[in-house]
Amino acid sequence: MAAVSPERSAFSAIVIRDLTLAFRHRGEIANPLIFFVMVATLIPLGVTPEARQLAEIAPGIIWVMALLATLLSTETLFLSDFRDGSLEQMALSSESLWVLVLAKILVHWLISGLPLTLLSPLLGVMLSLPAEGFLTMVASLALGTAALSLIGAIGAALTVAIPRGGLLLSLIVMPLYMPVLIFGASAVQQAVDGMAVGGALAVLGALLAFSLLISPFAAAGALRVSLHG
Amino acid sequence: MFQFESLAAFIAMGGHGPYVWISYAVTLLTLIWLVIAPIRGRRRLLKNLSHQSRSAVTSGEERS
Amino acid sequence: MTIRPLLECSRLSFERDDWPVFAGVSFVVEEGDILQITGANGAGKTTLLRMLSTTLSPSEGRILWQGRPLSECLAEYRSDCLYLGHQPGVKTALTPRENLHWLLAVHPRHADRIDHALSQVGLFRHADSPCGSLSAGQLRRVALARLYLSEARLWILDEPFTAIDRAGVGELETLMDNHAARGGAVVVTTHQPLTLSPKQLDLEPYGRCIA
Amino acid sequence: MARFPEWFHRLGAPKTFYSMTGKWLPWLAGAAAILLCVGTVWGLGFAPQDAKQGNSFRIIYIHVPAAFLALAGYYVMAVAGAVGLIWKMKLAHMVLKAAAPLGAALTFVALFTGALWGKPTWGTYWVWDARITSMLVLFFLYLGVIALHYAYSSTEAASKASAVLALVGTANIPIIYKSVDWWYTLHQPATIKLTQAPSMHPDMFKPLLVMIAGFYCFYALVLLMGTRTEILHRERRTRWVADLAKTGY
Repeated sequence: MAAVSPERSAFSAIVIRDLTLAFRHRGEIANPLIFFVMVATLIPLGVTPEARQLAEIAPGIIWVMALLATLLSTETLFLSDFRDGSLEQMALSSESLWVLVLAKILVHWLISGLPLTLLSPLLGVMLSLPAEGFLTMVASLALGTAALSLIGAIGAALTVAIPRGGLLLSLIVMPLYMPVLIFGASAVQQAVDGMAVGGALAVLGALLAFSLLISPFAAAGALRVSLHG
Repeated sequence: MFQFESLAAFIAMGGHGPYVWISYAVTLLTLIWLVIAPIRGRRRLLKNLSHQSRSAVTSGEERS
Repeated sequence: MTIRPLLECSRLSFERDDWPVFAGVSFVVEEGDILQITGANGAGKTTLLRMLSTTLSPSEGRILWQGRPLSECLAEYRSDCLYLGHQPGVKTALTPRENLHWLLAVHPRHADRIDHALSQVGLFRHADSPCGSLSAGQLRRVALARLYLSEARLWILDEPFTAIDRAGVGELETLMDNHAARGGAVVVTTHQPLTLSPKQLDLEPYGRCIA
Repeated sequence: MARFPEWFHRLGAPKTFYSMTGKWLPWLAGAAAILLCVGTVWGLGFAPQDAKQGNSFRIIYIHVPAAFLALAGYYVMAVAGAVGLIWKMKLAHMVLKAAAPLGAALTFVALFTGALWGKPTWGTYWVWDARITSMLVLFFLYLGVIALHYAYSSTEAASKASAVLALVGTANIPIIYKSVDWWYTLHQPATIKLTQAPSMHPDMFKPLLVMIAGFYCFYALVLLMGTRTEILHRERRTRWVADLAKTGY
């Protein structure tokens, strides 16, 4: 029996597995998006429907809503794998766990962060965001939601073994989200004010690189702790 | 040398008295609570342990 | 040169919240061995198996894989051992074939003959229906199908017979026997009497003794 | 394993740590009491008034040391977590468990005194000043570690998980502080930053140093006391703790 290891690497296998899983529960992909749009309609109801005032707060509001929507979908990142034992099988693979965790984070971004980014122009129109801001908003959200997914994975890994760990997850992850929010929202605000956005987007990219560097390892370590617990 | 003419002036602190004194009071209370908490915890633990060991001795199940 | 035993465990002990589950457990697993871990519920059988699978790290004691401590050859050890725990480790939304695909990719030392394995465990007809529609026994069989594919020498099976019918138990026993005959080793816990008289390790005497 | 001086391992054993540090406590308590009393009296009574802020600046003598210790305390927690994770030293996890509430309390003190100081200076209790906002985020980081520690049922997993979070938090603190500063200058470039030591008159500065030293001694004192209580809790089944209970020492 020749030990033929399948040509696909573990990384791509987990990506394909999670994508198939996501599309088997297609409804779940829509949840963060519906939340994103719905919660954005609260602002005109709660604050002001008046376009000029909305335009002033639109960059920040859209970014905060994107952050909350990503947070909403982060909780289930490892939950189903933890419950049915497949996380344990992944942890026992000879492939290092952080590679598999990175694969899961990538899929989580593809099914939550990316759709949010593509949907954000709709919110830009609804909250009367000035035209100059749209391109920068999409760019900042693309970079930002990836960083948010990475950081959120650490919180998800730490709270996966805790019953009703969702609230604790946001308590842990929110402070780590703040730098991304600060630079993301101000990039859009600067674009709206006609200033150069290169700086803020560059820092956002740096934050993404930094979280790409530490999150998979921290999350893998946290998962081993949760499995051990 | 002492910055205030009288004790009353010291208390009033040129109008900022309440803010200064409340801050110092809250800080003092917090520091005291921080010192008391471990002492109370330790005493409660040692009390439980002595209860357990006494009851263990009486019930004959000696725990090494 | 003397053949080093596959697995040497010396003075393993485990504490959960400073309460000792067991202490001072030492045993050796050689090639061709089938070791059955026995003991009442709570004696720490699953704990010991999860320790062997590297999910749990022992509070004290050492595990050697072919003479080398686990911490030095972790990846190699993990690729050479197959752990089946209480949970089947199978995604209910995927079909048995898809599940085995990703499990093969995650544990590369596998022969890529999924259909053969599925037919061996009698699931070939359900190969493309989602696992959610399968019974607990069938789910367990999807996990057991990996035993037909695995090239790993050490099998660690935690209660593999649960929810398996009489015929399945017989098949599994012969499978373990062949694996041991081919120079592999099996560490198993089960409450069912085994026909193939394995070596026994009773955890009772090691448990509940206060360090 | 990395080679360590022998005393590090000896100190690592909870029992020896307990007895060794027992001797230090009275000295630390004495030093902290003296320094804090001297510093307070000096700061409140004898330090000159600030030209602009009048007497409300005297709050600096508790705000700055508390803010100092709050930040330093987080790093102490992270180092303890790292030692606990890497060298699997149970004592280090106990230090982390004792350091978390202590750091959170000091951050609360810094926030409370900062808010009270803001009232006479800016007319409102809460100002989104860069330093105060970073302090608030630090407070959330502390609460995250404490909440995570109590969420786990098994203490071992709890200490490892909170150690991981403390380490991740530490890696993010400089980023958070810098981004909050950048955000602050973006929105309010002009106004002065609270607690920036505005070229303080030496007489104002000396009591501050005394207070900072006092707070450090106090921090060490409470950390040791907390750790020792935690040791008793974790080692409650051992003989030496049982004897301790009997003698009631």
